[in-house]
Amino acid sequence: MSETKKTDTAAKAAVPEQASAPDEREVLLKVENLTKHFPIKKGILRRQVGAVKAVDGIDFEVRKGETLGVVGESGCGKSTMGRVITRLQDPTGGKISFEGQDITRLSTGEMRPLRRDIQMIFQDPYGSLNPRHTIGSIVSAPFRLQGVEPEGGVKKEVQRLLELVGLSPEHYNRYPHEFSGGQRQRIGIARALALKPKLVVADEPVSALDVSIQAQVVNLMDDLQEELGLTYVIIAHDLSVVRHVSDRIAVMYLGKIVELADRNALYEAPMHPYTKALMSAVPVPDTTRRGQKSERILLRGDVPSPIAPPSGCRFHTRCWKATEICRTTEPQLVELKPGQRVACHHPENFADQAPQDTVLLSAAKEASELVPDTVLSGGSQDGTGSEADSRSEAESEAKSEAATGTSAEPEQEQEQEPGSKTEAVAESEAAPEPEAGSEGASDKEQASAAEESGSGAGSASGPEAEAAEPASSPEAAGDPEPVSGSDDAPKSPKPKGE
Amino acid sequence: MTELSKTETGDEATAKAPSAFLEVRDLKVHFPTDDGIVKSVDGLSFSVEKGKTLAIVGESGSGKSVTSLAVMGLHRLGARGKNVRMSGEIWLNGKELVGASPDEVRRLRGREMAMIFQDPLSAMHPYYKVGDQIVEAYRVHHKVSKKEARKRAVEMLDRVGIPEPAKRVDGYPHEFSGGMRQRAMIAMALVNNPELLIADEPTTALDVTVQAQILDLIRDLQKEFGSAVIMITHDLGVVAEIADDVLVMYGGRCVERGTATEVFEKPQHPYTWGLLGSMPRIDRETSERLTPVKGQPPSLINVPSGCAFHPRCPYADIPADNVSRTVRPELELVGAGHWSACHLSAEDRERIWTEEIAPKL
Amino acid sequence: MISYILRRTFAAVILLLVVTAVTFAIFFLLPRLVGQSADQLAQQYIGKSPSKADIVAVKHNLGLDQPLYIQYWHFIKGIVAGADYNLGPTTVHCDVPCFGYSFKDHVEVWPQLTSRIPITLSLALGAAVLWLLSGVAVGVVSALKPRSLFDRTFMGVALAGVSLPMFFTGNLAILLFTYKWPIFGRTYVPFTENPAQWANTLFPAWCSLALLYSAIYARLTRSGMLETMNEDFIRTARSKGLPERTVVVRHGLRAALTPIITVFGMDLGLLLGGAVITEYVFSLPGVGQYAVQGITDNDLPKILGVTLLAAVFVVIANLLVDVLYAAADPRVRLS
Amino acid sequence: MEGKQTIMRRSALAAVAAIGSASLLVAGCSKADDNKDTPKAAGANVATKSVVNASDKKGGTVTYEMSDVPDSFDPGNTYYAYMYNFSRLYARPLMTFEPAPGSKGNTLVPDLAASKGVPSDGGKTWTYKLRSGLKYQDGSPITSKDVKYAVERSNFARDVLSLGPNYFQQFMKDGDKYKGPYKDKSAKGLSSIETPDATTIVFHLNRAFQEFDYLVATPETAPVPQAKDDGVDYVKHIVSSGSYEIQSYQEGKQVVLVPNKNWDPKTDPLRKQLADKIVVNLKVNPDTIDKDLQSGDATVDLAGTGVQASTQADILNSAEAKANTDNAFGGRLVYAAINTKVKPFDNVACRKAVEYAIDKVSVQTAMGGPIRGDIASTVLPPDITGYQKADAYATPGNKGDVAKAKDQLKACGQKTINTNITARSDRPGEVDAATAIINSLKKVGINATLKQYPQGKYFTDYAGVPSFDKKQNIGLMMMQWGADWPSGYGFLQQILNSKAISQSGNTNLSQYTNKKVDDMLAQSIAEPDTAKRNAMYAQIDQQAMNDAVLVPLTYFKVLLYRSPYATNVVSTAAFSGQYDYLNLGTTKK
Repeated sequence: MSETKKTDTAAKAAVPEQASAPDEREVLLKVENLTKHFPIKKGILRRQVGAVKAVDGIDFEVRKGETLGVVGESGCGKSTMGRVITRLQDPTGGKISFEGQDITRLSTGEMRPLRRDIQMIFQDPYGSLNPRHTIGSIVSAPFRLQGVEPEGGVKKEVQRLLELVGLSPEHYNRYPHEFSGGQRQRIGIARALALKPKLVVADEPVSALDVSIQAQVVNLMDDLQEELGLTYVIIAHDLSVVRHVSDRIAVMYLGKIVELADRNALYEAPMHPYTKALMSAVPVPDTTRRGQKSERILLRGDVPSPIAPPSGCRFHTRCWKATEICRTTEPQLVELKPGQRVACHHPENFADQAPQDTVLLSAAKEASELVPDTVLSGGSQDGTGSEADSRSEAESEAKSEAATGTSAEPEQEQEQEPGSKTEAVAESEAAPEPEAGSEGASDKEQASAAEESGSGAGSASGPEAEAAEPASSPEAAGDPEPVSGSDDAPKSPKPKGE
Repeated sequence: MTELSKTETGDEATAKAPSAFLEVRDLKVHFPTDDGIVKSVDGLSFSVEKGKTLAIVGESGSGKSVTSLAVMGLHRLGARGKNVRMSGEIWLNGKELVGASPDEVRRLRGREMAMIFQDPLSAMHPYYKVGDQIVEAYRVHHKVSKKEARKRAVEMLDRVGIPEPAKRVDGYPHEFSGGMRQRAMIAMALVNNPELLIADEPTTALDVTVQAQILDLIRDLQKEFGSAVIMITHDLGVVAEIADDVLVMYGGRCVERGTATEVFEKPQHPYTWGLLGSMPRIDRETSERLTPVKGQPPSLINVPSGCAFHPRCPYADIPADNVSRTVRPELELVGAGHWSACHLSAEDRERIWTEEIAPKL
Repeated sequence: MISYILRRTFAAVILLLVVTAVTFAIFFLLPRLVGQSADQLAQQYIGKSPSKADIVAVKHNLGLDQPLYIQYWHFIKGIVAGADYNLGPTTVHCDVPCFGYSFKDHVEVWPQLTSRIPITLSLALGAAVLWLLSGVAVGVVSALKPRSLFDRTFMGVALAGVSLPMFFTGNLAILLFTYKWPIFGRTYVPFTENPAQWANTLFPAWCSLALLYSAIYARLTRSGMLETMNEDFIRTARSKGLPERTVVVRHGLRAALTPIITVFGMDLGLLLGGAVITEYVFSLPGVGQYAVQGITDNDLPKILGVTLLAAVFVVIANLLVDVLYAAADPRVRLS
Repeated sequence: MEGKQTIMRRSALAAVAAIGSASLLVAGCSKADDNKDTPKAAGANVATKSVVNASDKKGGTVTYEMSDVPDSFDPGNTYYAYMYNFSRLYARPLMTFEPAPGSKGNTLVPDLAASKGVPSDGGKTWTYKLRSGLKYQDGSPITSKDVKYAVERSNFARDVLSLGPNYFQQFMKDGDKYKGPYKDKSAKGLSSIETPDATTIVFHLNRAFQEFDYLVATPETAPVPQAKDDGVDYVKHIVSSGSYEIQSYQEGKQVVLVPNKNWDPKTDPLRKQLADKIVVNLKVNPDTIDKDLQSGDATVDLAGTGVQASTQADILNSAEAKANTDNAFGGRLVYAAINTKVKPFDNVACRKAVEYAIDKVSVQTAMGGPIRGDIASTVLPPDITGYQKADAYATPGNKGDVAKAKDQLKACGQKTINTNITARSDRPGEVDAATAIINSLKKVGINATLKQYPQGKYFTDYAGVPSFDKKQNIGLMMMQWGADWPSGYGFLQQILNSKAISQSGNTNLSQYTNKKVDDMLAQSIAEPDTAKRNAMYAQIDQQAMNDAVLVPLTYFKVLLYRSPYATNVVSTAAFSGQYDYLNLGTTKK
């Protein structure tokens, strides 16, 4: 098993790696403004009518020897990101640098030498191994493909690798079906490690495994990192696992990184409301915490479709803190604290980035119903008048879920938009107060307008709810563009920042 | 079937007329195969009261799903059905189900006991509208018109929080999101107001945020209808969140059973320790390594002799005379309503838990 | 949906063009590759000892003296616009769709095809109904009781059915049921003339053909049913307390049959292009027989006609299958 | 297009078992297949010697069946003996053959003509007088112009009606200049055929041709009214001059004939018009045809090529069934042509080595035994006029003579010869025969390799292309030959005449060039005396055998099943041993 001879080697390798502060380490992989869109084609001529924006402009870097965890709900683009940075899929835009070399547009042939350095481990330990090949041939495949002859011969090296991942070298001639799920995942790891890669991207490496086995594999990956000085990008939906294995963590939402921070900073003081909600939703195996359910933030519905993501901050449709600026202006991923980058106008545990914008969006007010008071009071804003009863709250939650459910239809994602939009438009007309904000000019107008609307928010909630209703029906929303009706168009303060 | 001797005496009485709403006594479910007999469930007893939630915890292959199917009488149906050997007693609301005719059990199914499954997408028929599937479930047990049944379906969809239920009732499962589908599934299960709800990993396939919603919903509905719930899961976090009682299964048998508080605060079985140690926890800073259970789950055909957990148990050698390998431990009362099947002495368990296990969690 | 069908139709037309072009190429280019001249080609369509002038005349008449692309163009033009032929004292007009005249016997191809389609259609449809019913029935029962005596017996019979050549089963059926016990007739009678007689004479052919296919369908249905009956939604249906019969028919069979639609459509489409052996054994003057005739005579217009017809049937069957599939499975969208 | 090949070991076993049991069933059935009402069999081979069931009884339906389709029912567009035979029911040629058994059937009798042709100008001009009172099915009179037109359309418009022979084109004066009636619309037509009056027709030939009566016995002289002719479509509405007219014509499927009411028996001493109806079913499964013949559902197999091999075995095993068979000569010779233009077979000694080497019994066996042909030793088969028994290369028991062959080989200066032998791949009997020859030749040191080519292109692309033969070193070619008319000239001129060698579609496969033979052929056809002519044919035969240009293998025979219901059954040499179709009747109700 993996634990056998771990301690001595770990001691050697781990000390210098762990000692140096993460920031000073050399950057191994750098990703800038990476996008990956999958076109949607329709009609006789198969014209492109839209795109699934799986990854939509993300920046991060991975430093040598660290583990970057990537978390997010299904459909947030984390797996796509993994396949793009390993160049298993071609990016639509942006730049990927590996050890300073731009690998964004390298051809398959040009990538080949780099394949030695970048390896991937997949989720499904059943599907990723060819059932007709022996373990020996599976694990030695990278040697053959790269034309590498390891010292002492391929077989010896493969057996060493099998031993390394806690399998017996005698397993060399067996077939995948003779192994259990955990063992197969070990085989997958052995294969990934064959060529001593510098970077290993693991996509949900343990989510298909039983709890006890999951721990074995997590430990194995830990050990191997220490032993071989590996750098990991671990993609997972299980926040507990990610917390356990990662040095830094990126939280993704709808193709964007909303927060990127050191592990401890992130888990102790998450800044992005989404991060906070995500973490609060994880059930904890501790009955003593029962009854403290008040800490839990329930998010409304599912992640909107990545075909037509919401404008501005993509989380604003589900966020209890969302204000007008969130709807119009996309927050940038900014390093607010050392080692903690957040894309939020109203971060938790930190100074508000748009303090002048205090009026909650209607959706936010509904959302805040599901957020415990402790959380709300801890934030920089307090939820204004939540007069809606719990019944309507459940209803609205469900509505947004319904709209997002049918991901095949891009039109439906905007259901909350027209309602809140008209409100904003109306207000901006009424109050042309040129109060300067911290953001750009276009935001200023929006922000002030929204702020002004705050006073009327309570009374506006009635018509607003009505307006939301027709829009949420599938037939009504034919236009994927989140603009209001044409009669409002001349006066509409269309956000330019998008 | 009858040659299987009674090995478990954990429960107070084996006489008829059970006091609990659902009572399972010495349940054995064996599947003869070409390779040998798969003893999926091998002598299991438990009971659930109305309004209470029992969580059955275990890894894949521990027999937890088979238990639930046995209660529902489902594994007796279909191609595999005729090969099942089943013994023991299942008392639901005063009726014994193991000996009942398939049709009797069928009539109870869906009406008095209902089930929701792990993957709502595959668990709903892809070709039929969600509403029709609910209507079908309602009309099997109620002689009502289609129109009435449909009204009921809309009502149920509304109750589980599906927006515009009158519209969504005509949607197909694939048009629903994962969370919505599970809601619809719950609506379908609850359409006949069953008194027992079995939820088999109801949130495993869902994202955490949606999982929280669904758990909330189940909790609320239970409160409203006062039904008994059996929650089958491998996620101890879910268990801690929702269960009143916990039953830990390993190799087709119960290794530990008790109230949730007891089991989480003073777990008595090394396997339970292993499970707790294997789980990375979000609520605590642990830079230490996880402490996994070594080895692989046992084969249900050749269940290890003695304590089935002994090949993986780090403490198997502590009890004298090699009993771990030779004698199968019975459930013993180890605390208030807390049972455990382990050869370790109470002192050893206490010592190991407080000194070795608890600090690492 | 409309756009989908339009697009598919467009693709089908392209496909048909390719099919005809390939047939043309095989017919003309392959002989040329082994050094055959146009004269030699033409000579196949004249009787013994032709004079040079005869060959030239025939070559000209069949258009073989023209470049290949011109011939192809004429063929395509004939189909969409009709053509004129100089085959005797007067010029004859060949109506749309004109598949030309046979090189060998100079008979117009299209009326020949149309007169044969009803026969092939009768054969194929009748057999299809039989094999679908029997195959699915056997498959379902086998799947519900896997490894039972019924299952083993019928799967054995099915295997035998698929293994036995039509020459054998067909001839046996003829011998037993039209000579030994003359229950069935031997000469094809059009449906329009006498439906009872039509069914009566076709029945042995249907059965023989169905035996061949029902074996495959029984196996398909069986494996499909075995698979679906293990699906989660079947478990759900049972957990609702539905009677087993409803579970099997409404939930199991419905899902298991949908993939069979695809296979069925393809098989039927292919069969409509000519059930060569069956038509031969049962002496049915259908499309398949015509195809064989065309091939033995090396008669391009016949070959092209049958090829095109078969391709059209397959394409239509495919399209129908896709539309049907979308209707049956709401998850599939046609766009 | 059907019959998926799913190969499974278990299924194969099951299939074998099923086939086994089913064949038992079949065997049992065929034995039990005795019908009480079946008329008594006349005895084996009786129809080759006499008329079986001679009868004038009218009524009934005569059913013809055929596994293929004829080239055409148009009398001016067909080249098959069975269509020559059958078309006479609705198209009367000037002359025809007497419905008589065996070689007696080779006798020419006037049909449309009142008497045999009258030659003049040393056999270069032939005059025929038509019978009087001849009418088409529509009642309109038949004139000599119609006969002339029929010849013109069938021989001179080969771009349209290309399937028939073109002897008239070859033999008529200025035949190469006339463009045919479809292109040359002048009223005069072919100038070398004159129709001085409505009942007289005069043919002017470009050479003396004493067997012209044979030529006008083809259906190409059957009258066609010009007004009704529309080229290829004429076949759909043929205007009958015979005893039957076509009631319905379904291309490739079925043709139905009914008595022609305007046919006058007084104008026709040959035809009887017995059946009420004649049905021709085409594309019938050959096994079905055999079964139908035995059950009485079919009267005769139109193609007349004999029963299937499987049926043959059954029939010959049953004395009862055998009594309903006729094993007749088919007017054809099965032989192996030796290419005289490829080394070393340009040396006659080498060719003789082949003649001696071949074990003809093994070849006969390979072809299907004595039922399928007698061992041959001459070019002309016995049922062709001019045949004279001879055997230039007699070997003990016809089994070949290795010693003599080796002597010849030595004389040729060869020890071993490597060569190729061609056969038609889709004729299994021919392939087997070629294999038998290869085995015989191996014994004397001639190594031949079998080359198979498809029947449809055998002459146009392969064996019939001299340049191809030379390039591929083809020394031997399997061949079957039947005459267009049953005389020595009709048989020999296409296969021995050096003028018949063509660059493609060649039938003189040996590429035999012997001026003496060429001259004799020319002389013979100009020879008015029949006896002398026949003697010359024998001489040519002998010469060809001396030059060893081909190895006669067997005189082809067919095994016909004679329906016991059929009346006036006679197997005639004139139509390759087929039954004469002119007066077939039936006793079946």
